[in-house]
Amino acid sequence: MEIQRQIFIFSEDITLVRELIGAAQVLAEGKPAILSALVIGGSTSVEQMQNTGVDRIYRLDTLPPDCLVEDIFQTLWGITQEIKPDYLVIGATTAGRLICGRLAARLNATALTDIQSMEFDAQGLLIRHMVFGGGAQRLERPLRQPVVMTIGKGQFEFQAAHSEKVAEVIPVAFTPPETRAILRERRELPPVSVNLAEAKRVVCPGRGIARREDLTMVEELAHSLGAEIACTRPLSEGLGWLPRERYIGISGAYIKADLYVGLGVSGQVQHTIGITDARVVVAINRDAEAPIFKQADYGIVADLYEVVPALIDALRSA
Amino acid sequence: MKSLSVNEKLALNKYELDEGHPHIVVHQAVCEAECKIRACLFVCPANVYSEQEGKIVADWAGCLECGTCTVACPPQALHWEYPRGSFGIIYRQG
Amino acid sequence: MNIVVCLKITPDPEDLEIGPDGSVSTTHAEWKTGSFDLPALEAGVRLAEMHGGKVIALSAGTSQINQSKVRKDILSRGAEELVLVVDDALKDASTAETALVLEKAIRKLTDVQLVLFGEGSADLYFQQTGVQVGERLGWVTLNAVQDVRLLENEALEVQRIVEHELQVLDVPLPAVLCVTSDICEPRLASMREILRASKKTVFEWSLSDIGIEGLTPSVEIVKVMAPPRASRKGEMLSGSVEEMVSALVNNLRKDGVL
Amino acid sequence: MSEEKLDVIVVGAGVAGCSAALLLARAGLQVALIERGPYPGSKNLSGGVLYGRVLHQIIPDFWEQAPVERFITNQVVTFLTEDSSISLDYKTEAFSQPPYNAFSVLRAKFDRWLGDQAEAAGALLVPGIKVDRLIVDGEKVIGIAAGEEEMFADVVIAADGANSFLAQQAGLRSRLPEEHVAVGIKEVIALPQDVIENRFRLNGNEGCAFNIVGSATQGIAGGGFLYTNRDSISVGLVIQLADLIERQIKVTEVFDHFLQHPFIDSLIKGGKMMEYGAHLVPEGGLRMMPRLFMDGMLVIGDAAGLTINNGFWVRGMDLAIGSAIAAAEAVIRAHESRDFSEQSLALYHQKLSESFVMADLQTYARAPHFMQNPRLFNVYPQVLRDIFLGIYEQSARPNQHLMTIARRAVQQNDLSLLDLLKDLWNGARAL
Repeated sequence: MEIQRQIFIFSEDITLVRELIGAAQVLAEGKPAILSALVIGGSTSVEQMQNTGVDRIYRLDTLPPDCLVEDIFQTLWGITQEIKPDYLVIGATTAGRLICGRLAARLNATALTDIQSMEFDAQGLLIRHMVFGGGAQRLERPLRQPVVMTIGKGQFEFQAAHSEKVAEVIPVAFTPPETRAILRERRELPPVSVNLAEAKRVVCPGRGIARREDLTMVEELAHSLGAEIACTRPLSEGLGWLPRERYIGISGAYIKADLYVGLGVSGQVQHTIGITDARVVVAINRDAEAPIFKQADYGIVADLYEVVPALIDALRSA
Repeated sequence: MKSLSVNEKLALNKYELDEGHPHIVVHQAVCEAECKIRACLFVCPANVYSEQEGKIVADWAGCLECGTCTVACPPQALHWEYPRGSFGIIYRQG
Repeated sequence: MNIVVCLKITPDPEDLEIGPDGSVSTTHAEWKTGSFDLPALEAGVRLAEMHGGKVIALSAGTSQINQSKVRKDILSRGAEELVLVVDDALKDASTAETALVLEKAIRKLTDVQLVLFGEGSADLYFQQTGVQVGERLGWVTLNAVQDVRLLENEALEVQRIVEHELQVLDVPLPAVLCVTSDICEPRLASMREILRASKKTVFEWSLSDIGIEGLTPSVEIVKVMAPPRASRKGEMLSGSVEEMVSALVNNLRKDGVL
Repeated sequence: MSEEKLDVIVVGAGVAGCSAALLLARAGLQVALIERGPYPGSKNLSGGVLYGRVLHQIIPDFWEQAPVERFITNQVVTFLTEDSSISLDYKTEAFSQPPYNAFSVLRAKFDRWLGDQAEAAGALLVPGIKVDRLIVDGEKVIGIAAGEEEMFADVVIAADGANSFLAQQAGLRSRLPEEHVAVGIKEVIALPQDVIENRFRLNGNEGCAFNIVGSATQGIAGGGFLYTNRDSISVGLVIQLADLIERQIKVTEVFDHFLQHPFIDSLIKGGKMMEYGAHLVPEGGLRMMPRLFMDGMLVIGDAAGLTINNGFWVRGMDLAIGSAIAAAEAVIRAHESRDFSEQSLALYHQKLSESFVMADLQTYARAPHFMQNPRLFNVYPQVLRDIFLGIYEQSARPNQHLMTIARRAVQQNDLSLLDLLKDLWNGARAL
């Protein structure tokens, strides 16, 4: 009887769990595999997990109030001793990264983080993820079993399970770690001001903008487009007139926006790496030679001080 | 060889930008009073200086720190100093 | 109380060169301490300045990390001593091997109560080594740490921001904390500190000095390449400014993004 | 640390500063070498030919460990017109063995190595610190200040380059006049090693150096240069500032025009631009030389205006090292006698005068003035062009005698015989 591949998934973020199942389906490679998951919470969360292709659901009711989700590590460790998983797939949240690291260290396993794609070849699993702040992509092969990995949002799709398999539900008790931090206070924070990674539309001024005061024109365009304002690395394209969280590119944000409009952006690789996933890229620049034009869907070689006001009017009258 | 615009040439250099600490300040009054030919607009290898509505603007972030403007401009027209230690242009070839 | 701050010395990502064939090279890159690690060093130094104790900077890597400019830079930012575990077997070491090496090095140091890491290395940013070292040491381990204070009872008060939640925790010592970059602004080395740096001690350890005979890599790096480029229409609009703008608006509407 | 006193503070880790710090550290003095860039060389830029025999005196066979690019065995002087180039191409095996005559260098790599030698000898290298001002007690310089930090020493050596704010602050020199400086613009262009060796007919680590006059600078006083490095080309212009200001042409456009001249473009074809830089070049020679010393302070290298350009070559780095040697001798003597007064440090000027540095400055004292003669940059290249065109052109009509060709070329370019004689005489005296 062929040994069934054991795959274990966990995330405290329920929306991410479905994508982890998608990743687990890739890891199963169509061969028979047992997919187990740990779920925190009552029957509703267990219900959500049924009929998703998961074979076994370990259920942990609740955590003591002064505990962190990271403290389920001890419980998770117990489960892994029982099922000896080949792959542990953890959601790439802050807690997930901590759990992944502790599990990998204790299992003396391979830790692979923020995986973007996976495939198998004759010798086994191959994974791809970003390095150098997004400046390059690395193809790697884990050499040690088990493999503990973190996967973030938007990398793997969940294919609805074809079979009506009902998962076996196994309740587990919470075993607190020997020494741990005591949670004294917990407060919800207002969401971060700008989240470029999620922005639908982005307007990005570059070196072509001569003065800080001209940013008002950029804000007006952004307003009429309902877009966020981003910018390029301070020197190569801009002047540091906007805060660091607004940088697109190496060690900055990566946008998946529908529309990116570059104003006077010359298009250096350290910046354009962050806009590869944008659906439509528009570049406006006086310099016909600017490299951005080779990476744009639509290019306008003109003075942005004429184009932007005209674009604002066109949008307002439309 | 494909010719690059000055901006593109500067973009290939390595800089450590000292955000919020400009090392060049233009004193417009002195420019208007004492300078007729606006030498800064054509002697600077990095095109740091440009003219907008009659005022001289300094895009100090791209400065190559050669100091030519301190010689070409009237004495008090510029407050020009080297960027703070470890900031500014970083030559890798030189 | 000795505080160990772990730093990774890597090629500067800004100096990355991408070849026409998509090949990636760091041969001309300047090696320097990771920009995410400097806030951790600063946080450790401020704790030591406030509560007494010594900061020991610790780094592991190939002989390329052992450059006088890099050593001086670290030692002029408040660290009293620098420990470098240097071995060419650490070339492209994965997080698992690096964590093993750092754990063994920390165990060789005496009276260490707190180990600090940055949020991630400048070249890989896998955010794994710190938490793995914490587990290997068996100490309380937290990441995304935003603020650290020492309380009277020799425990720490730590603040974390986890997704949209601010957490305040009491953390017993010894502990391993991975701090975020906005925990504090790294100091600029002063002339006095740079001069004192050249007088401070640097320990150079080999793997065998810390009881490691050999490393078995946990990951094989098959290929490094420029990320795939999205194919673009490259449609250059023409005509007057008004004509080009209206053409643009129509195209964007046709593409369903306006 | 800064409370106690150092023996010497050297400000600026260029070729002069590093050499001085190296010599003083070797003599056992406590010397700090303060550099505002993150590493020695990060703020320095030269055309890039080092005449190395003076450095050989203080670091024997330095080329065996120093990151030098190529040893120069081929020196070319080229006169450019819009459509022609006339070159005096000198290549010699005499320069292809140690002690090599000259090397092409890239300062960010070379100065960094030199800084390491100074540090290895015991100098305290302090990178990333900008010295803002001198600390002066009456007429005596007693230290330097960087921000609020102060550091005291018996002697401060200003090696802070052509702009030398320290020499100005100390009153040793006034503001640089336009006539005494040139603006240097340079690109380093990557080219594979074999392409360079084929294109410039070089084998092994041989290198060649072009000094280019004429329409390189569209008739503006100045000249171009092109030096071969190991796997890159240093190409640039040095343009007399006063003339540039008078002509009101954008220096970046003059430079682009120079790069697109067929002669230059053919040499850099297929290259990839790696770095674009600029630097001020002191060209006043003796006339611009500041007072070089005062109580507790010396000025060396570019800060002392030690550069010579005579059209055949441009020298700065070897003079800088020569000045560092003289300065070190003076400071070591002063340290022994514990007398750092102006009289004691005058030994620096005396040693400089006895050395090739002052001798060459005197020899070429007239060069700067001669090099400002506009005819050099527009008339003579054109005359040479017309002469050689006349010699080589065969249009199936009887050839003209060489003298006729020359006379017509001179007349066509309205060059008066008197001017020609005057220029020849001045040229002879200046060079």
